[in-house]
Amino acid sequence: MSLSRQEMARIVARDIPDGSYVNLGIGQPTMVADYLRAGSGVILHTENGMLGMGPPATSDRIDPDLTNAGKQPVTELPGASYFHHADSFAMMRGGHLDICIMGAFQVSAAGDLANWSTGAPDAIPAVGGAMDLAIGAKQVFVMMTLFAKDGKPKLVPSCTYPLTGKACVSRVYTDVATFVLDDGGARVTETFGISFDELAARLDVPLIRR
Amino acid sequence: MSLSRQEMARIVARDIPDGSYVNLGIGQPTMVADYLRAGSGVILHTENGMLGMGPPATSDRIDPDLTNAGKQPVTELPGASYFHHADSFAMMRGGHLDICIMGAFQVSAAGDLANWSTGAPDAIPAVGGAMDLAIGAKQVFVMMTLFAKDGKPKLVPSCTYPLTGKACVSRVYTDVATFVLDDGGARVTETFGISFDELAARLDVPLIRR
Amino acid sequence: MTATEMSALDAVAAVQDGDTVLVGGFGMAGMPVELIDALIEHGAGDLTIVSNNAGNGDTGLAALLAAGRVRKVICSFPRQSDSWVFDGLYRAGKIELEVVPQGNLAERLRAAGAGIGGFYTPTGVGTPLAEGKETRVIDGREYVLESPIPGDVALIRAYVADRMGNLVYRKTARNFGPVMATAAAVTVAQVSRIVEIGELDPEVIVTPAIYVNRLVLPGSAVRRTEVTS
Amino acid sequence: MTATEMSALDAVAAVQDGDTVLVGGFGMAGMPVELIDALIEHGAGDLTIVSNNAGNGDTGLAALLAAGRVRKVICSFPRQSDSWVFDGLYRAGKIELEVVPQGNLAERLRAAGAGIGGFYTPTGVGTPLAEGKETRVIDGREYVLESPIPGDVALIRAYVADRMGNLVYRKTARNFGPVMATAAAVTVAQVSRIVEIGELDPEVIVTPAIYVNRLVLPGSAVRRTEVTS
Repeated sequence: MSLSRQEMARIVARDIPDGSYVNLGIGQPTMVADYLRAGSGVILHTENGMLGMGPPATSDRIDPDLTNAGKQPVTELPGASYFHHADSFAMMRGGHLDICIMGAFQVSAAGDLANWSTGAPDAIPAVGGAMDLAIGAKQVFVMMTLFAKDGKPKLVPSCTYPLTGKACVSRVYTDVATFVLDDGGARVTETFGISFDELAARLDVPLIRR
Repeated sequence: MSLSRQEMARIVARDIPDGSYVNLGIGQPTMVADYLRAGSGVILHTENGMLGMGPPATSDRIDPDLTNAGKQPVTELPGASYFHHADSFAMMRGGHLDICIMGAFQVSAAGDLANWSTGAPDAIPAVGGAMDLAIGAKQVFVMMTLFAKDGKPKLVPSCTYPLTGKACVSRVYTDVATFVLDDGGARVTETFGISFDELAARLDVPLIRR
Repeated sequence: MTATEMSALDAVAAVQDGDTVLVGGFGMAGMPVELIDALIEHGAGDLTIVSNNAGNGDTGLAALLAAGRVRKVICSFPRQSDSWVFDGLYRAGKIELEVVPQGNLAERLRAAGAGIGGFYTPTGVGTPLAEGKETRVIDGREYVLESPIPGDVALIRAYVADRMGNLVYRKTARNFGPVMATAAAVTVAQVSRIVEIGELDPEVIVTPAIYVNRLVLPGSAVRRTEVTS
Repeated sequence: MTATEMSALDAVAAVQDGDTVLVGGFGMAGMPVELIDALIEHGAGDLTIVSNNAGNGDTGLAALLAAGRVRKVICSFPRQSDSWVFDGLYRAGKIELEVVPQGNLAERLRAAGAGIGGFYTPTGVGTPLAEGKETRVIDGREYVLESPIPGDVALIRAYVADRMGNLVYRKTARNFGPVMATAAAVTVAQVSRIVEIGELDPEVIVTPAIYVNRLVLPGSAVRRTEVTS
């Protein structure tokens, strides 16, 4: 069986070492927080100026001055700190975050990331912090379904969508398999409801058996 | 009569507009603070990370964590703020200080400043914040005796000592005259114990009568 | 000079036709809503707006855009579910857009405030947003040259000011405020409270008074406007 | 990872022969005296020291220099009335010196911590310290290209830390600490007090814990050294 979004989030959370400094991208990556083990010591960064972000805020704990990068109300954990946008992105771009987790339209076997634009001619470009996250963290984990709705693979020999960052993705977590990208190869570390050979047949990317 | 160091400091203080943000260089310029009118609202910056610096600290008010750029103990005025070195020099280099006051070995008629090195072959180079101050403030005032001990003028057609900054000095306060430098000319605004013609005869710089 | 307390309308009178205006905020956190409303009332046009987003719904920045006052937007993320005002103007060719990665936006604003003429950033290398820009390999890594973004006026929101103009912020509403304050010739800060000089701890001040020219307390601004109208 | 409390000697064991060590402080304010003493005891050599000055008198940095452990000093102001140790080594050709204007020093450290590959600075243009460096005219003003200064280890002094490693400083002892903490692979902070997580107000933290690896309380360090020796 392929994984649900929740199961993918759980698997990503499992692979985050205790005590890591992590940035969770907008959307699906946000769910990873739900599966971090209590006491893991993982500290969340949000690029709008905070380390030590806590769970989403509800009802009377909602504070309009305390949001995550998706502009959703969040909370503050003990040991948190606030800083301005230039300091926050300096932290990211200076390579201080251990892991950043993002969604993607496409990832290439070389680790190129495309997740901000489908290149549609009438699209209004909007990038936010994606390009900074892509090149800033020590490791970039991508979470995505492996195949688009039309069945086309999203792990590709070379991205056809406009890039977010070059050679920046280290792992790809999908609903049917997990890949570690290194030295241009995609190593399959786990499969879910699909065999390695089936996977190899459906992807144009050379795969390495773990 | 030529001016004493105290009188020079008094004249410089007189020319600082109320409410200015000012950096006083190490040494003689420090004395300017003694002549700022109470209620002038002049706010002193020290490049080691403070706005709102107060008078020198004495006896039991000495705090080793609170010094000026000359590493002398100082005090803190109400409304002061502290910041780190990069922020402090960003403030200076970004053109936010109104006036910086420095000593000099030589100033050229074009406003070039030489105040960090005499170029002696065996000298150990040391610049501190002088080059940042020279180019950072909106206006740079120089305080110096007009003639060196050997009688040579220090306001010169072109500096022979290594430069601190190019075309950065706007006014030169000396013991015998005050000069405003603009468009390559040195305009004499005041003389002390010397006539304009005597001054013109002793300097190689074309002077403008105010 | 010590910052001056003013009504919102008086404060934004610093903005002239053709100016570049830096507008703080990330979503509603740190957004100087009353200053933007005053800017609409003020009437200056042909503006370049530098902000993280390009307006939401029909109020604030979106209303400024809808009023036809904005020639160009420099931002990281114009396209949102409720950015219909911007979307319409953009598709109609009535507004220019420069999309800047958020970290480059923050760093370019800092550079403007810090006297940096340009800097080499790793962000955007190999992407469409670096096309036509100078690149350079430094120690084996590729970088793009980016330039400062100075503003004529910054409109920001802080939490507490003292009468000198020192500012502290609140939680993630801090965001772009401190860098924008350094990057503009005139900075107007909308604050929730103004205290006497000496009441803010010098160790905790985030924006020193040197960067702040005008203070606006929204409540009092409304009262003053009513009195004078 | 949460910062770890250690003895000074254990903490500076992060320094290896040939390392670049960033040493905080401006005069004695912010100087991590106990960490420097421990570094001398530790014995690592062939070091490059980045600090504002090059040692005073016969203790601290001067003692490290006198012990022959330093190959090169990068600083803004080596020459002081009591810098005889440095002066002697320099005149004897036994130590390299790179003099950097103080603002460029701070900005180059910041650049290293912020992932900036290089930047154009107005400081030093037309002076001997810009000789041989690339210059560029931007908007009519001349700038010099300067590069980041990354460190292997930073030794800084702060005032209070929490057990996570968040730091606050005291008055002008803040100086180079915050930028050096961002610029080194390993940052060791000597502090006067360590409090529990949550005891520091998140709004006033100057150096977030992500930049701090090791905490040293000088008093306890001495006790521990006595116990183990």
